[in-house]
Amino acid sequence: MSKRHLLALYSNFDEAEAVVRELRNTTINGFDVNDDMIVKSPIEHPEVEEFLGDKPVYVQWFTLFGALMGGLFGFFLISGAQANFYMQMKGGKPIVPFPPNFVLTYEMFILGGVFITILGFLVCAGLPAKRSPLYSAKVSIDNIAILVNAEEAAISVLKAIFTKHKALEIQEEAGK
Amino acid sequence: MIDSDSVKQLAGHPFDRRDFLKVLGWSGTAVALSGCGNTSIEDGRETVVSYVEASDYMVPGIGVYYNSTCAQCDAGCNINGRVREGRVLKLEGNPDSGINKGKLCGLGQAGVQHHYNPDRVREPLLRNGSKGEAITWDKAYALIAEKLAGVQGDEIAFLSGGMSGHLKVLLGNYLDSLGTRNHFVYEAIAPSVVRAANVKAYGVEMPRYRLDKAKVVLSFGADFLGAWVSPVHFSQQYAQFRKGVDGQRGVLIQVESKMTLTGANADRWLVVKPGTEGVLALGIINVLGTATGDVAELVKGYDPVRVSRETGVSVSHIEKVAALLRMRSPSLVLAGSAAEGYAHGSQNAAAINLLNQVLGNVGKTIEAPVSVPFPQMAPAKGNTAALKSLNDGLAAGKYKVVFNFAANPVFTAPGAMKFKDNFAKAGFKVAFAHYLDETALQADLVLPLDSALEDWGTQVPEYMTEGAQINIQQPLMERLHANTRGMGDIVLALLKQRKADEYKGFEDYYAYLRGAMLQNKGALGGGGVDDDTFWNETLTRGIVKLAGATGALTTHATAAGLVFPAHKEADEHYPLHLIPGVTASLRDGRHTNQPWLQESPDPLTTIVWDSWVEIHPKKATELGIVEGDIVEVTSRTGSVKAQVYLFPGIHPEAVSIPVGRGHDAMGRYAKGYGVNPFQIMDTVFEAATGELAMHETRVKISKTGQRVLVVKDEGAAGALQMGRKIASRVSTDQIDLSKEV
Amino acid sequence: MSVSNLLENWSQVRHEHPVNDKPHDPYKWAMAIDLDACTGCNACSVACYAENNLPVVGKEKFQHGQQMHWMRVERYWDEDGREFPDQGFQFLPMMCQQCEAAPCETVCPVAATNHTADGLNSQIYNRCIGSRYCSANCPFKVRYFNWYDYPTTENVWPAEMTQQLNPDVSVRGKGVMEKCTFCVQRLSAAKVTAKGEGRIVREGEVQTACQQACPTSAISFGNIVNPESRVHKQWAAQQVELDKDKQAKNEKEEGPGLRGYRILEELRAYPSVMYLERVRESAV
Amino acid sequence: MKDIREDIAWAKINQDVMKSLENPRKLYWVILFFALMAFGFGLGCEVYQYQTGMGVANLNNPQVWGLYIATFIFWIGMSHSGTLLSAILHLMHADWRKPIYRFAEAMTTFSLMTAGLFVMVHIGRLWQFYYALPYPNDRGIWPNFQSPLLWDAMAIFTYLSSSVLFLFVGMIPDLAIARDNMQAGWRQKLYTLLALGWEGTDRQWRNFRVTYLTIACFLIPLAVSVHSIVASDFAMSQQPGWHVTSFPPYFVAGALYSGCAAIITLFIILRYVFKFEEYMTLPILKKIVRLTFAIAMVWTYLNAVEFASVWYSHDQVSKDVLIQKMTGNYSPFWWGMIFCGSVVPLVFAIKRFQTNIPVLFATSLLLNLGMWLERWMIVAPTFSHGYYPWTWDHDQWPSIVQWGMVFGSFGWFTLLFLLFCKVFPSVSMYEVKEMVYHRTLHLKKSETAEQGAH
Repeated sequence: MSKRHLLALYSNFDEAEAVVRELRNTTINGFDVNDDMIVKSPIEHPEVEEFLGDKPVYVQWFTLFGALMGGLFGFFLISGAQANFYMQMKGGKPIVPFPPNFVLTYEMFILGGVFITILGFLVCAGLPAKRSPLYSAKVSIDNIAILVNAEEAAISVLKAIFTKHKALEIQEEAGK
Repeated sequence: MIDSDSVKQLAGHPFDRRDFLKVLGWSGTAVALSGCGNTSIEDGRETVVSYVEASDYMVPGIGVYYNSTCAQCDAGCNINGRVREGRVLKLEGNPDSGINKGKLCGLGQAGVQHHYNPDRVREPLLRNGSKGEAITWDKAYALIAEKLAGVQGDEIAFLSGGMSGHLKVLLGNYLDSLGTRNHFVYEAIAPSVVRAANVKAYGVEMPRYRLDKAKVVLSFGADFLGAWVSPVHFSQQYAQFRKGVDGQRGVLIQVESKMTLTGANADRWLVVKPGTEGVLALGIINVLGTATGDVAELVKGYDPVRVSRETGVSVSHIEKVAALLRMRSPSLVLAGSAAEGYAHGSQNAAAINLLNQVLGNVGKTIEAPVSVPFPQMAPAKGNTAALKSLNDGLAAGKYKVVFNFAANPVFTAPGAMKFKDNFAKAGFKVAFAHYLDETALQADLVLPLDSALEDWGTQVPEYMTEGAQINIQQPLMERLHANTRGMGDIVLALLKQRKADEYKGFEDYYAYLRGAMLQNKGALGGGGVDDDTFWNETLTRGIVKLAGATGALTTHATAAGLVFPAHKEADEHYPLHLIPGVTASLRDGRHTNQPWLQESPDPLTTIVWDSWVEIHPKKATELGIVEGDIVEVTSRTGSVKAQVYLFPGIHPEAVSIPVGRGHDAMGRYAKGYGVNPFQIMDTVFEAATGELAMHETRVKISKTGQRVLVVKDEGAAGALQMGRKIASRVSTDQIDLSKEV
Repeated sequence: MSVSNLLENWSQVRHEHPVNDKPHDPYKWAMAIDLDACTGCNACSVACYAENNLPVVGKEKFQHGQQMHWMRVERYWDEDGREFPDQGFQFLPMMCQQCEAAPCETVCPVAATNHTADGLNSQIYNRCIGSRYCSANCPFKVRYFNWYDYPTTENVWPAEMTQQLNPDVSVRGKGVMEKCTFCVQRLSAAKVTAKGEGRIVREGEVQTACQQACPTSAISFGNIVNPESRVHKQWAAQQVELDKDKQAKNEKEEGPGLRGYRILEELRAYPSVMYLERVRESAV
Repeated sequence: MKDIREDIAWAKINQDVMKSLENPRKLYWVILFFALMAFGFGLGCEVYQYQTGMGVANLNNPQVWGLYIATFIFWIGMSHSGTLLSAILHLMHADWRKPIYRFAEAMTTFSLMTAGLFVMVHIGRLWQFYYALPYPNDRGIWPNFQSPLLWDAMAIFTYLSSSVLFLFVGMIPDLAIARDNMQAGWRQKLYTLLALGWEGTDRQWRNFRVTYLTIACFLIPLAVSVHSIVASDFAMSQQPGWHVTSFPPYFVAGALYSGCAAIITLFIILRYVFKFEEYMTLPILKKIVRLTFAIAMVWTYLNAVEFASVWYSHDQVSKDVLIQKMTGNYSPFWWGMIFCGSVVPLVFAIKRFQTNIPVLFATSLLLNLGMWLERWMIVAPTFSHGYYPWTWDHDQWPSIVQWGMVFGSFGWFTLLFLLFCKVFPSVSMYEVKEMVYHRTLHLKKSETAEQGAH
């Protein structure tokens, strides 16, 4: 079964929304609206997420993990190093003193949190990504693009829907 | 300490040791320096020498100690030099010494910098125009012989600093062989007037002072903790005196016009009008009321009110001091350089000594000194009268050949004496010198000397402490520079020119010294011991302690000859007294080129590396002067410019400039730092002794408009603690000292 | 850096060292300086230059405040506005106070200054990177920084002068902090000797250079743990306790009646140097 | 007074910003030249100091820190507004942040890098600086984690890396725009690489939103901690004038203050140099100015609190330091600080000056001068007037070497900043679009509402 990509550009969100609605409400063989459709937009657009339905984000779990690990690692690295280095006493202070170690643990907590969040972002957002087969530089200006990946059979149906909603431009991946 | 076998080996083969040490010295240095910074440990690897065959007295990495004698001043402290891998590192006090008991002052410790000084003369130099030309020793000796040929004995003058021991004997023999009696023994700063007064009062030049036995010490300008006679010894006595007996701490009262280090440590510092120390002493005798006979007669006129008016010391202070002296006996009264430095210095000193007699201190805190049973070795003490007579002779063009050793009169003679010009009139001038100082620069021939740490010698201290002793000076290390010679060796070589037969048995001065010592082995406490053992033990100890003879002191108080000059009115052109400050570390300036001393802050002002003019803040306000102002201090005979330091420890009608700085020669560490107040000293002489009256100079002060930042250790807060408890003090009534450890 | 080590020795590493503890065994070096005996002569300071390879910086650098005297003798006079200092000056030899809870130690970023087992405040030259935080935090300002590379600076140790350098003490290069060590090289040597003989260092066996030179023996130094030591006896007689920031004797209404005190004691640095107040006669 | 136009074409936004990467005004090159000169001079000073020793800076025994640490704090402080404001305003959905946050964050990054330089030039043995890093080694030697300097190092490292990541993440969509609009060349390669293949897909935006928000959340406490820790360098010590409880908030306020002032300065310069008049509009400037004024007053208050607490305490030693600051050698600088920090900002309270560019420019420079003086007045007087009067210094004036490095640091910062603005879009294109979009929506809504009312 070969699939092909199809890209439609729209000048505003309302149009794009209408297209997506229609695609969601229409059952098309060889095209799954949840898996095979990507909406590309020039700005971060909460509405896009709304009309695409509930798609979970997992970055925050990375954050939690990173921050906790950062903190734990920080504290034990520091305290462990101090404990092994007991020959160098500091007058009036225990070898493993809490206040300084808490400060450093705090910093390491944040450091771990930030680094792992970024990692999570890259993993979850799939970056760095290969460029998708169809792309228009207009998306980086002001157009909304809807990229679908469908069976040959569905292509024409999709094309019709795109055209119906006054797509500015439709790009088609060449058949294999 | 090292065992006697190694001493034997060391003493028997000094030259082997020296060669060996020379090699090791450098490798040790390389090790020390490579410990620093980012120097690679590979640096200097080619100079590393294996210790596989080290001699048995040499333990690599372990300091070996040799005893010798400090030559930095005349006190004659016994030192203990730490030697490692053949180089002397540090001088410490010899604990067996009766003088310094293991202690050593900063000046003494800086002796290593005299030895290692980079500006030492290294070759005999012959004048060629304005330059010195290196010549060989043979040529130098030949030249001296040539110049001496046909010169009459009285056309030869030998100027030296104070000297004693075998060198003095040998030099005496040489001068005899030349047929001259013109040996001028000159010390710029010496208690000569006090010595003369002491002879009159006690029958001896310098009795043995016992601060440790005194309950009260009343010192008239004697800086016994700083620069007077034997400071390390006195400091130890002072510590004992402060502890006192049964918790009764000794009380120190210092009377002077400019605070000295001793004054700074006094319980009561009494500032007097310059030159009125004797009057105050008489006033105290008056208040004591115990004097009889002619003394009572003399002091009758010195009632407290008059004395207070003349000296500026309040009546209540005079009475308090007298009461304390009466209450706490024995006491000790000292006459120091501030009292003797006037035209009537003898009178001052006599009045002060009289106070001692009246208080009955003689025999209690003033003891008869012991003397060494070899009078020919006794010290020839320097004074300034000698300089005057030499200078007169030079001015008259009397001398064809002049020798100079251990004195720097071009620097230390008052400018008005024109010593430099007069010196130039001498036909041929030979200087035995460590450095090219101002006098050596004027010489025709400069002969480089071994440092005190390379040379052999004996010394009899000028001030004997716990019994007679002869100090041994021995090399602590190999000669640094191949072409320097010991003074003894030079004198011996010169003597051989005159009396070859008599001295041919002595290969060098060491041989002479050893021979001379062994000759008197019995008298030196070596009876019944074989020569080598005696000699080695002597060198190991570094001191020969002797049962010296003790005379009796005069205890009779007399006012005979004590007449004070009429009160002098202030000079309206030169309204201020100039008090030359003598500091513990710089003395007369012969050690100014030792950088530790330059950088060691003056204890009172904390100034380093420079001279200053001390002015009382009140006077300064009157003159509109602030700290750091460059002022011109003008006397009748000259002027100098220096920075001002406001100092409350000085009489408002006096200013003080420290001596010792202001060299225009003597190497990188001395040249160009500070000013030389000797240059502007008036040539007033003490009436009875003919000594230079150093405190008689009158000056005026004018601002130059320049101002500098005074380089000192003291911070911007000055001498204040700003309410913090840093250096704390307590008065005796709040404290019980008897339970202290 | 194992965590197991940390957990196993938890109580030990949480121990506050050394103030509420008695870990100084068998040595705790301490000093007592009798200001009544001190005459301000500077012999101690020169001895320190000789022993510890201190550079003479010269006039210009001294003017910039870059002098290196580990032992400095301070001089104070009365603050009450009297015309003459008629009770003399006050001298105070000041060097590193070897604090028990040294403010300098905790702040060093690279742990170059630490508390040693025998109670010294050590300085590791090789480790020092020259942040100078220790000096910034020292209340006594007794730490000296190598502002220049003195071994190679002109006229500091020219030619022959290098031979005077003490091989037991490293010569410091530029960029490191230094300070009084209580002559640690002498202490180490004495400890090694004593250890070889199976004993501890005896009283009087080791002297610091300043103590050795002091003409009035104002400085006493020794192992304060040893009850036979003079320092121990002095501290005990003066009722100055090492681990107190307020001495009980000062609470008495009639005053302590004793001379011992420590400088800036209230800062809780617990200095190891006790000073004995200078005494002035009240009868004159 | 024009604000950003709602009807501006999004393509024009792209075009305008992309143009700034190519042809700035001539002034750009002039500033770049002077920055290079200053940096070169500073570099020369550092080489000299490295070779000769720290002494050439005329630092001395009590005065061990001097201008280096003061300027270090200054740069750390300056870094605060960028990231902190960006993060806070982001959380608060303040749209006006959008055209200016990019350069503010760049300012953060570069001033942190400049501050890092001062740590380097300050230490006596630069060649051993790695001793301060906690790296595992055979001998088990670690840095001293108790030292506030180490906390500093840790905090700054965290802050710098987080700020760089924050800046970078926020720039990814713009890098994609740049990639799409750039001619082939090194720039395009660079943008392609850095854009990580961003195409604005829904998945990317979704994760982007959460990530950006999360990091912003982290950055706020982080930024506060960084300057508190810098304050701890002083407050944790025992020295009079430093051991002050209110130092951490005081430092944070000072940091925000100097950061805001710097934003004003850079805002005005960028606006002119890169022809951003349409985006960096006066209403935005006015908002920053008002914010700065508020922070200035907070700072003034905290300053007063610090003095008051010293004054009413019985800590005579600290009091002495304060008196010394007011009356001693440093008094001209101390009063200069009070004037520049507390009096000059009153200009901002006057409405007609709030958009007067020359006045604002001059004022913002004065404010920064005041804040620099503040840091110097924190560091230096305590050294020259500490616990131990014996060591109070006479001669604490910094040498030309110290001044050279201070000026050099400005050169270095300007250099980095200008190069950044030339290579990366200094106005966030996608966010300006968002801003415009939100406004349009808002307008529409109000229109609808109006119509409904009719």
